[in-house]
Amino acid sequence: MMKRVMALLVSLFFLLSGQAVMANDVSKGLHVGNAGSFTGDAAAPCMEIFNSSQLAVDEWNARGGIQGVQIKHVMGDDALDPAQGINVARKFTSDELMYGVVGPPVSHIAQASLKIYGQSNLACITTAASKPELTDSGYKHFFRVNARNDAHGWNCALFIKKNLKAKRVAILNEKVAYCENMAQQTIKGLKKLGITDIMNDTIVAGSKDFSAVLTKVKAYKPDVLFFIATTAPDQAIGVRQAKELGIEAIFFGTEGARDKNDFIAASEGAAQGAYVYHFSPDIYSIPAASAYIKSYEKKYGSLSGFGPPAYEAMNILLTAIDLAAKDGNISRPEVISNLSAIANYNGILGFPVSFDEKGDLLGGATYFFKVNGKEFEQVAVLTGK
Amino acid sequence: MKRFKPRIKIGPTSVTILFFVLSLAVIPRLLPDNYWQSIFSITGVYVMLALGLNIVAGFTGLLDLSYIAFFGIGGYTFAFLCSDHFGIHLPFLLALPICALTAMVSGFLLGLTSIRLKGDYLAIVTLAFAQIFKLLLLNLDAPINITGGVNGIYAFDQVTLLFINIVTPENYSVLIWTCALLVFLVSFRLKASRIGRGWNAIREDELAANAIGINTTRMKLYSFATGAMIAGFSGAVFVSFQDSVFPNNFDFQQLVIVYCMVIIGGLGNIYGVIAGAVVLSILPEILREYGGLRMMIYGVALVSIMALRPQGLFSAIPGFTKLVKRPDKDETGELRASTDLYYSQDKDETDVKRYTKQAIPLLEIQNLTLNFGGLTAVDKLDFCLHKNEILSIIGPNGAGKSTLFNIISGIYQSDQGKVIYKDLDISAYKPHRVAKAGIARTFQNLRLFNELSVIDNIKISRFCRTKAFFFSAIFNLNLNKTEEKETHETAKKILKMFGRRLTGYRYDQKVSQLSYANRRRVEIARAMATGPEILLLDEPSAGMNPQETGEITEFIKELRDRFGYTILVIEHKLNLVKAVSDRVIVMDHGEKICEGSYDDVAKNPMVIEAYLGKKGKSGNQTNS
Amino acid sequence: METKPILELKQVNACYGKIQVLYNINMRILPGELICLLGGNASGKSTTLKTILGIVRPRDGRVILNGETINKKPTNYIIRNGVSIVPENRRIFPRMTVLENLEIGAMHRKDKSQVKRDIEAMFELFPRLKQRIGRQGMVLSGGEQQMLAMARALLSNPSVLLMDEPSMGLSPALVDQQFEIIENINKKGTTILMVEQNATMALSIADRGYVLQTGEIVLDDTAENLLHHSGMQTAYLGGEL
Amino acid sequence: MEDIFGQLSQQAINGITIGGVYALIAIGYTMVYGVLSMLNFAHGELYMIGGFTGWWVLQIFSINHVPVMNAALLISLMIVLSMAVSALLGLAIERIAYRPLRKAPRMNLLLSSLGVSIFIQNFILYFQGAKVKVFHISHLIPEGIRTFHVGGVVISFMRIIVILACFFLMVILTLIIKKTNIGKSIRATAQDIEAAAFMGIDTDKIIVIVFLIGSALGGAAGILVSLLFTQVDYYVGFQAGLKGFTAAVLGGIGSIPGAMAGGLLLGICEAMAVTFFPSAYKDVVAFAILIAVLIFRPQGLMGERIREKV
Repeated sequence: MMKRVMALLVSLFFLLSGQAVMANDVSKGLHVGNAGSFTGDAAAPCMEIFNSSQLAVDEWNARGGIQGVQIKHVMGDDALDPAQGINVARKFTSDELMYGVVGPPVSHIAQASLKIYGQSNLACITTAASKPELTDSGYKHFFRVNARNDAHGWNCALFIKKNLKAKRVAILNEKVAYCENMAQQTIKGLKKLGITDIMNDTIVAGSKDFSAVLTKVKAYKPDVLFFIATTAPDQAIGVRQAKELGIEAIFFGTEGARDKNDFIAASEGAAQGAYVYHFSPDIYSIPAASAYIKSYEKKYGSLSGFGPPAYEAMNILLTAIDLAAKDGNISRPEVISNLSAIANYNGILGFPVSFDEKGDLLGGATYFFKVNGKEFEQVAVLTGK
Repeated sequence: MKRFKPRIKIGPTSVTILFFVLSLAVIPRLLPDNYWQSIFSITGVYVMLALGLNIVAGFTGLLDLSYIAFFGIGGYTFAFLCSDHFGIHLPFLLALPICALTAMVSGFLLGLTSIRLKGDYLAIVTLAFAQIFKLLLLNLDAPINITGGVNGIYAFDQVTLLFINIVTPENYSVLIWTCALLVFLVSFRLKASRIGRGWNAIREDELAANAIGINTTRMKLYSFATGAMIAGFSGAVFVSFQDSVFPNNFDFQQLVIVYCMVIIGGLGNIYGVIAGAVVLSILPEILREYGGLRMMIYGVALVSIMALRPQGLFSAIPGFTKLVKRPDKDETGELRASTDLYYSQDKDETDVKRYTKQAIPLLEIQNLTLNFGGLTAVDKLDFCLHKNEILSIIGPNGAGKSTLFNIISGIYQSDQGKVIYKDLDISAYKPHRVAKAGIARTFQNLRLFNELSVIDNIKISRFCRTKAFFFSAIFNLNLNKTEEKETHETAKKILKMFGRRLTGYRYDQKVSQLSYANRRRVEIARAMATGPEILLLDEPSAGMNPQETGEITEFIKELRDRFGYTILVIEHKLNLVKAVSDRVIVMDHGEKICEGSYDDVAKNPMVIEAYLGKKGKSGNQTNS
Repeated sequence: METKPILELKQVNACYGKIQVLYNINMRILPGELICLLGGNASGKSTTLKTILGIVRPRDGRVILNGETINKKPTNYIIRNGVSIVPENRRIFPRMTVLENLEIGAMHRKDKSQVKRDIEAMFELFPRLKQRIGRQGMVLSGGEQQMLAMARALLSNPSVLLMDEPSMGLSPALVDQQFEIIENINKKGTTILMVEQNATMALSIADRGYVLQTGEIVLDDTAENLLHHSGMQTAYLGGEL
Repeated sequence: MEDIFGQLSQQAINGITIGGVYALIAIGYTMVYGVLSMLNFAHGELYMIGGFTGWWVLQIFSINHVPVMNAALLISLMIVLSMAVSALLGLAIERIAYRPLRKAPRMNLLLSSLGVSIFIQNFILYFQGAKVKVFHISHLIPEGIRTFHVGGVVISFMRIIVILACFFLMVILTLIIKKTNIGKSIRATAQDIEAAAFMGIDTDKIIVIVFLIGSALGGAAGILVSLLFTQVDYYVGFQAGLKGFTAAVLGGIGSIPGAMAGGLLLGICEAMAVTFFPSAYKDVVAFAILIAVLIFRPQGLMGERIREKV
């Protein structure tokens, strides 16, 4: 019921704001964009996002597209440069046949281009940008299938205190918006929970050598080392070098580390007993995802944690577009209101996806895993309590 | 032969400006959508950035790798001044100059520490500064949040100009291109001014620039700061357009792109640089959908352009440079020999004042000594140069003659002794102060500004006699107008003394295209243009044939007789020495071995020995 | 029967960029001769040497070394085939020891055992160098550097040795010594082509001489004749004949 | 107190390892600068290529991460092949991108090398993907000797290999430079290219050899680091290149012992800086040292001061 009201309200909002809502004939063509940093520093996770979205688009097209129209998936590379991110946004919003975008996955680029997408009512579903402010800014077009940092941070703090029974915590974070915010939210949570022995320092992603800062961690003698980096390979190096240095603290990694190849296998045993959190259950343990995993791995090689949400996001976006195109005409606000109305979408992530009024994932939980042998074992699910 | 039309160019023609303004008005309306309008705006920002870098790297030849940091300083200053971040909300038109000034001051301070470093070392230090700057942007969010760290700063105040809210890309493109036009005009005015000429001189030959009276350290600093100011200005406009600012905006890669624009456009070539900026801003957009392939193409293009068109893609395309037909070639392409032997058309005037040597000492060298490692290049030298005298210094190679010139002109510092000019002790003067005081020199191995035209080479020399500073040059105030006119006329007047060899179409010829003898003449003309009292001529006739030597001999005499210069000349050709000298000093092994009139000196057995070597092995065997 | 020249220049013209600096140079150097090349500044002496060495490419004409035309050969080929040079300003490798400098001179030779003996021979010729054997080139005095440069050049077993201003920057006493050594080397059988400013001194030890003026050979005679040539003084000093 | 001492010794080990690698990279920069007076921005990419070659060798010669041959042999093979591939690439770069520009202005050479760098990086991105390549090395090192404890200091086996290999290569290079004819020719060419030609040295060939050696060392650094940190991706060259370059300048560009000293100094300074400052500032410390050295000693620590000729 709430959903319906929401959808109505959103439609009303557009009508009142006087935006020219031009509906297009579907047969003119359907474009969906993919904004991301496909070259430069963050190319690896972004390409995984692109490939997964491509997979979803291909599947839709194989099924005959939408209303018989084949969907075109357009790449918008911003090279991790916000100025180029704006160009991508302008390009997408100026494309009259573009009805939705997956991305941008990098928080600061999402921030830079938020307004442009918003002014043109072009729906965006990010799969990784977790900075809280993005959905707090009042724009209605921005959705995310990942949880926000503040929710995760608090859950992680709870987990460190209750499940890992830590008294002294070292937090290392990479200098990017997501990791930085995650570290701050966690520290905030820990302090609230009465843990004040916290060491916080930074790492440089991609430098592949964290031994100097880990030596410092070792001297601090923490119970838990919360290693906040974006990608699995960096965390694999972290856990490996921590082990080598003889750091006894429990290694606790982030979402990105839930990756059997690039974290467990890459650390060659060093990750044994380490913990990671994720916003979804283990993708390999979800029956619904097996087809996706199979076709992804067949086509693009190994999969980390960034692909599945992108696949899901593209499917949700296309579902909304499909719905909007039912009558043969389609407009951007229609897509947005359909997205807001998405309720309990059951895809491959292992939990039903719904969005709240801001566009955030509804009821986002944090799942905790422990590395055991070659597998992740789910040990806890926290929802802020 | 087409007559040379005297014209002082201080800015683009009104047609060019009209063209720009029209483009500004029309292009945004022609662009299909917001996307292309936004590309158009970003292109404008890059044009500004590239023009700014063109001043530093193109005009002055400094390899400044911190340029992007000034772009960032401008951007962040704007973010501080026009957002909720610090709660300061300055109006756009006030914030803009503050940003530019902040960047300029930073550039100036940074320059102070490193401007003395040469070439690659300057590049490295500036690169290190740029890296530090970026790290500070990333990390200065704790303990006090200054830069916003990785989150950057976003949501700036809306820009309102003349009651128009600048919101849409179309508004912005007009705003940005107006700014770009401003930068273009400033850049053009500067290039055509004495300041621009000074920078060009530094790029071509720093030492020679210093020796004709340009304070090279200071001018390099100004160039650095001007570049920084333009970068800061563009930075402010840019972040306002982006409505957010992040450390990633100021990556090394960004700098590389701007450098590519400048180099592909052709260093120092304003129109070329603009074209380079436009092409390189639009090309990546066309290739955007191809991800990695795009950058591969970029790389290959860069390498091939460097190999195939090292002067830049737009260096010789009609419309960007003038192609001048050489009037000294006949129909078959053979060089037509100049038959003009005289240095001055109007030498027959009878009532001109003739100067002769006066018994007033003008330049005194006292006990001058300089050691290079183990070698004493100049050894306790004493002599005096009188007003309106022509004094020749002769001696074998390695006798220390050129070293003496280098000491007088301030390039070397002597170990002992003094150089007194009038009542001034100029021993410790830097070359530009010596030149300004009134002593000009030529170089034995020719140090002309080879890529510049003949007339520009001469005009540069007026630097130390003119005053127009940035403000005056940019706004072309009266001071600048008079000085430019005066500079142009003086340059022409001086070149005229050399007859057709250096006038007419030769005004605009590049010095590197001249014959050796003509380059010698330009070198002398350049020294004369600094308005000196004393001329130090280092082998003025080297590389000239007998006819030309005769001509230059006459000319040197005329310089004193008619124009009243006091001349100290190093020369090997004794018939020249004989013809011009009031007195001759003979040097050997850094010492003065003899002094007197030419005839006295020529008869002196010691001179014959030093000059022609000892007669066989009859000399004493004094093995050490 | 005429002896075959070691080095011969035939109608050589050379340019720096667009500017012609050598005009129709003809030279013949016979085995065992000591030739000096005289002329004022910028008269083309050094350019002649550079042309022989392949640094400046002649526009036309031929440079012939031991019967082989070497116009188009790279410098290192010419050096390996019997030309050796004591460059102007000596050009000692500043951060190498005396011994290393010498070894570099002989590096392209195949007869390594002979090289050792030749280096010893050089130390006999220049005892000063032996005392400085481990010193770096840059700390040597001008005279020592000159000796080193000569020894280095001789070690490549040249069939013709070029010398560019060997007396430049040396004190008078050292200049005397220098010429004595040059004469000695020549007497031992090395053919020498020497560019010199110190005309009288050079002619006093040379067999023949060429006088260059603005890129042309204006005099070509035996040293004896040149020394007493009436126009020699003005010619050499750059005046008109 | 003991704690900080333990930490410092550990940091010294960290610093020496990474410093050794910086030194290897710096040597390539410095050698090329010595003969051509140009900064070869593409050098960092040779380092990256070294890492990738090593990964392929490991991949080809192991099944399910278990090597099919003797571990020592495999490691040597990886190092040798990485050096070979990087060296060949270095040669190709010299021939294609630099030789045609021998007489062009310096800034053009610089940009050409940047172009090469951009190309190689994106070529690898395109054909090898952006994903990190992981080295599975646990089967290369026997269980018992993976780490050694000396007091409170931990040294891993790979670290020892890297340190030894770096120093071995540096010693070999020093011997080559000091003792062999090639080495002497290189030094002569670097000190005075024209005088070297006067000695019958084929300076073009020497330039090629310099690229060969410099690139091979860059490749060696690449594979050594990859073995140590077990990963390589297309982007590692930029950061490594920047550090190697800093080290070369710190030591005095053009001086080979300077590059070695500069690399070690930089590595150790960085590691020590982390002990006393937030680690985010370690690069600030490194660059600040560079600036300070250049301002007070413009020719670098071991460089030669050259007097300008008038």
